[in-house]
Amino acid sequence: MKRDAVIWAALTLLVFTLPAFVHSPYYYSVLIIIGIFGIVVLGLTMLIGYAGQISLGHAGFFGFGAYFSAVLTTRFHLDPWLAMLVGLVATIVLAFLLGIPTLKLHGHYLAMATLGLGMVLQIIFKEEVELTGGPTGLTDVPHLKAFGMVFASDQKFYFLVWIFLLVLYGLSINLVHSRLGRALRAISSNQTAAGSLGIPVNRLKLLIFAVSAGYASLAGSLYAHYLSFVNPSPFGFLVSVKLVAMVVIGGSQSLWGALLGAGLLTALPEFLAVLQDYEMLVYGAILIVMMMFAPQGLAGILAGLHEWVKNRDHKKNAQA
Amino acid sequence: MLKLENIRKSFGGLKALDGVSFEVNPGEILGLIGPNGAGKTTLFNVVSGIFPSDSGSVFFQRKNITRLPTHQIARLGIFRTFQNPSIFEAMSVLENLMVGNHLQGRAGFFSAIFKPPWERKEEQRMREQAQAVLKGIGLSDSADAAAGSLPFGKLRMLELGRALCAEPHLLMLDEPAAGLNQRETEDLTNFIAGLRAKKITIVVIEHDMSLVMGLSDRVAVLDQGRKIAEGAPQAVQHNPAVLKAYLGEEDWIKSLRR
Amino acid sequence: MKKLAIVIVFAALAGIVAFSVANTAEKATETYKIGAVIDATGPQSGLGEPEKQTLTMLADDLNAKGGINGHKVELILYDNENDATKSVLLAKKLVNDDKVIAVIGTTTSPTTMPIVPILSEAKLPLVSCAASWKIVKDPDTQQTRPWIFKTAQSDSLAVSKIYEWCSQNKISKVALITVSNAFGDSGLGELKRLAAEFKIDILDEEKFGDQDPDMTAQMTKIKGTNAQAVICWATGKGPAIVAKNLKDLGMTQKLIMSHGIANQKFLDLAGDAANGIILPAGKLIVADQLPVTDPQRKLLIDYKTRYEAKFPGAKVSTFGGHAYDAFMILTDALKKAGPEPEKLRAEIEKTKKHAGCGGIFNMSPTDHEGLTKDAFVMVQIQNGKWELIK
Amino acid sequence: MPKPPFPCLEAGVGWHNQLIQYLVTGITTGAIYALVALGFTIIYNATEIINFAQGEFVMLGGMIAVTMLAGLGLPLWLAVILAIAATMLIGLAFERLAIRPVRKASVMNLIIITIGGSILLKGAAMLIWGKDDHPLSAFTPAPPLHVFSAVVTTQSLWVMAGTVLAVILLHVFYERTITGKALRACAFNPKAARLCGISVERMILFSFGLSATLGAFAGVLIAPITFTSYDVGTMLGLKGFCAAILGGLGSNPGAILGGLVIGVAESLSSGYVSSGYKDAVAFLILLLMLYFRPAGILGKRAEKV
Repeated sequence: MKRDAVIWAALTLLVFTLPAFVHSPYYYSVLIIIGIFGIVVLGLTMLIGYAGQISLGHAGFFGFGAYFSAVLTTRFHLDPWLAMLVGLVATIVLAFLLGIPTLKLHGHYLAMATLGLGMVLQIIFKEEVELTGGPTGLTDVPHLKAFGMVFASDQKFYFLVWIFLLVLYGLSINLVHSRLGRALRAISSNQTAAGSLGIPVNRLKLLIFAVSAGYASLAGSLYAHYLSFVNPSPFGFLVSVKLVAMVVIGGSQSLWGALLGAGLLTALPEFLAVLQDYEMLVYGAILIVMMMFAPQGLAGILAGLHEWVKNRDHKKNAQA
Repeated sequence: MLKLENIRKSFGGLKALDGVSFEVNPGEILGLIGPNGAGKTTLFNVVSGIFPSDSGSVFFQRKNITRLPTHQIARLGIFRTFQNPSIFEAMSVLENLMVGNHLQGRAGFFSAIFKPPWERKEEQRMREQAQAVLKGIGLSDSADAAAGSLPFGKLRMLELGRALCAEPHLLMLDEPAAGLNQRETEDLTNFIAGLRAKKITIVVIEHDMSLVMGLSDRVAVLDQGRKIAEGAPQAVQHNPAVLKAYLGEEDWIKSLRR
Repeated sequence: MKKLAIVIVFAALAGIVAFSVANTAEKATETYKIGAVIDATGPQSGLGEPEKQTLTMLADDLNAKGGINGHKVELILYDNENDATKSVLLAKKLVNDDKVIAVIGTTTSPTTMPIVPILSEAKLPLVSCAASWKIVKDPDTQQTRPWIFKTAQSDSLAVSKIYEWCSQNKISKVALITVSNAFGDSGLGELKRLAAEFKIDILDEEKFGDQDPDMTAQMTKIKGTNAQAVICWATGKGPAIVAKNLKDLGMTQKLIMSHGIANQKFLDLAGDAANGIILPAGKLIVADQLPVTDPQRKLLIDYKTRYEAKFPGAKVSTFGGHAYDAFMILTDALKKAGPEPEKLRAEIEKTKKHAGCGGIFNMSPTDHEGLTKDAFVMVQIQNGKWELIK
Repeated sequence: MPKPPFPCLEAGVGWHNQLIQYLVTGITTGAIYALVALGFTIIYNATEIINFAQGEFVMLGGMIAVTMLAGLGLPLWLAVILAIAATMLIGLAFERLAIRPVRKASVMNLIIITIGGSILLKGAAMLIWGKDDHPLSAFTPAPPLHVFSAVVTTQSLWVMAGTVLAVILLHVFYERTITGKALRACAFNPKAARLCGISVERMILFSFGLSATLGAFAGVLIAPITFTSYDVGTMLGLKGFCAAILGGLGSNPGAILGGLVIGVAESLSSGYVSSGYKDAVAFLILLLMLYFRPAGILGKRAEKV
């Protein structure tokens, strides 16, 4: 709890001081995309890392939020914030209903079922042309407005996304350090034992599945308003995989590790762009190498370093 | 307190439980013994709702709990340990105990994320309670250690402590002394004996006869899914049916006679 | 702990008030920086790759000749991998970091659409190589977007050309099979929209995914209708599979395809099955069959020779042609008006009788596409060759 | 224009005339999915790993065959054998380099590793062969056959025959050879197998080789129908995974059946429902199966899933 609060505060400090050094909207947009994926990944980490349930379909929920915002604001001229809220509620309800049969499955079966759900959602985005604009997508999604301010510039949108992220991060920290958070980790470790201690295993799995879908939906809405455009391609299987990779590479056992993963996997391709055609090769290699040598992810590496430094200091002190 | 009526359970063609009935009285320690494969663990799994029986009923404090899901059975105050200690390895020792506390708290999703003052107080109370149990089982020194890093003997104690955190009315222990050395077994026996004072009803499956015979008020014997004897420890030891069940298992007969 | 956190937040908030806003001092440079965002890799690389090559070739050649009015041209070209999000990031990078004077791209409509507002807000010209009319006109208000132009012929022009040909050949009942991506979707929309105007009956609409292994099922269903012709709207390998399936099923209907197959790769893939296919195409692929009086002929042959000499083994494609047109229109305007954005924009809008690969461009304040259906000719594939239908 | 639910019925065309064609088409694609699914099953049985790179073996088989045939001008049979052998070596290398060092990793990490492997192989293929689709000529260029009212191309026959052959060979291998029996023993109980002196490591290596071989075989068979390119493996891999689960993960006959069911379901839904939704139909069937009979069509019911 203490460590997480410190990291939260440090991140907050970083978010609000960074603009002093960033002058290019391009860097803002990279930071915005990191923030948007970061929000999805926060929810997914609670599902994967804490409750131990895999999902290869979260891009579908991400898309669900994005499409709700885009469709309701462009076709029905709803207020963007209201559309975001409707999307959030709809996604949570959908995830809850789909989760009832899905979360009874384990391991590869759960992976396959969530993958299937994600695929079906993407096909719906593609095929319901009247509503979603089909593969071409929907354009001219309006900007978000609040307090007489329009979130049109990258700088303003950066603050919006990261304030969202900080709030959700704070709430997530609270959740994982609560009675429910412990229960989730117990479920991930041993469902039978957790159940025998009075933990309603299925209900909690559903809850966290729906919550993580809700995070994805909010991120999706922000995404739609930021690009002011949606089409089905960012909501497919490969993006679901990328989201899971962010969680696992960052370190699924901690929220901040997963945020690190979101940052790395979003920013990395920007740097890898110089590699051009080698990008895919390098990306694949990074995934394999990370999982082979650092299965606990970046967070694991950092924790190991911290431990090492502490031990070294200890030894030094002992010698002195 | 706990009453089983004609419980049957089979896996494929194998009859694990074939019409078992018995009763556990409030405050007593009941020893459950029998050769390997007699159906003892299956019986625990049926009572705790891990898998439901094919037929028959389980009553707890006169309430029919036969078809209740596991977590609701726990809610009534029935807790257990497992043959292989199933502690939550990635969590710290103290956190394991606080999961045992789960039913003592009531903070739900919204109070978890917004942390109102009462939730903080509740957390504090749960922590203190867990620390008290931690002291009781002698693991205070390793409160923040990862539970997975504990030696086997301490895992058994931790699992027992976790069940105690839940403030059980009925505690079911599945071979608590398996894998423990002489000294640890003695400590454990004393610890369980101490629970009697707390008015906790206990059912214990055990192969270590000295432990069972020393602790139990009564002993029930299962063989091939049937109850073949029940009664005071001394009487059961000399029951011909029991001797027959253990026939061929020389060590067992010796240990029974000891 | 929480209190400390709150204190830090407020300190930080105070910090923002103090931070300096980006400085935008711009240095006048000798070189003209032209940006490009191209779908050079990813699923649409068959379209994007020749565009990328064409642009680099044109920029090199232009600089070898001394540039524009003495200014060298610096082409800053990024690959968006056919990803809309990447497109946005790269467009912003071009506008804000590289400080280009105009942008060419992208290759496809889904990657162009999200950068349209970026260039509009930055008030810099964008010349897109993608087809959708929504790029240059707001679909709700039908207003022309002042800063946005495009060189690829709209699908409506290709569809009109096809339907015109159908009417001339007494074909009134057709079945459609389109790929489930933006290209197929846009074609499908136009095919349905313009059918009534040309008195065409659409008897069946089928779709396929761009990674589907086989379309026999869809073709079987079409076979069961009374359609006189099958119109297939797709790019990549799908149309080649459709052509083979049609032949294998022994179907006698005419197969009409979109301009999306007008490249050598299609002929390689489809082989014999391509024979007899009819399509509307830009004049590039049949340049040597054009009458000598055709104003585009010389330019097309010149582009083809230059391109195929510079990239041995590569065949010129109409998509590269879109990039060619975008580059030429933009640099022509630069030559006349200089790099000042508003002047440049106005100059592009004044483009008249500009012979390009895709047709004769005549832009105006309300027409930022500048082409008519005469940009297309009808072509039939015979023995692995494109034959102009006269 | 609103679409009638069954346009061909309304058009007065006998739906049953086309039914046979849909079935033939479905069985052809289904046979492809089945071969991919078999590859999943072989590895799963030996290791309990789902190899997300399975689709890339299919891609490699096709691409290498094209290179051998068109690039080096080798005869078809030699090109096919070399393509399969080369892919097998890649499969073996993948196991040794990426899977064996992390045998004890969690399901999640293994999923990421095999996905990483898939991306890596795809990236390498893109560098080597470029992004174009490549054609491969049909094994026996002959006009299609007419069976009842349906048309069957010779390459479809090759695919079906190849699948049957693969199934028979696999069966013989598992039932009649020592290695096959050892592999089954590993699948059944690795600990006991080890006690009997079977090298589980070698069997796992072997299973990757076998699986890659099958994948490459599928890749070569389908290349004349569907062409091949660096990215052809992803969708085939997913459909194959789908088929393996549908049939019952770990069951060879189940994998075949699962593949055929998905192939036929896609074909029929293209014909009678909507071709845009055909993939959704395939995944919906899978989801319903998982919800109501998670062990799959031929999976062991008692198996904990």
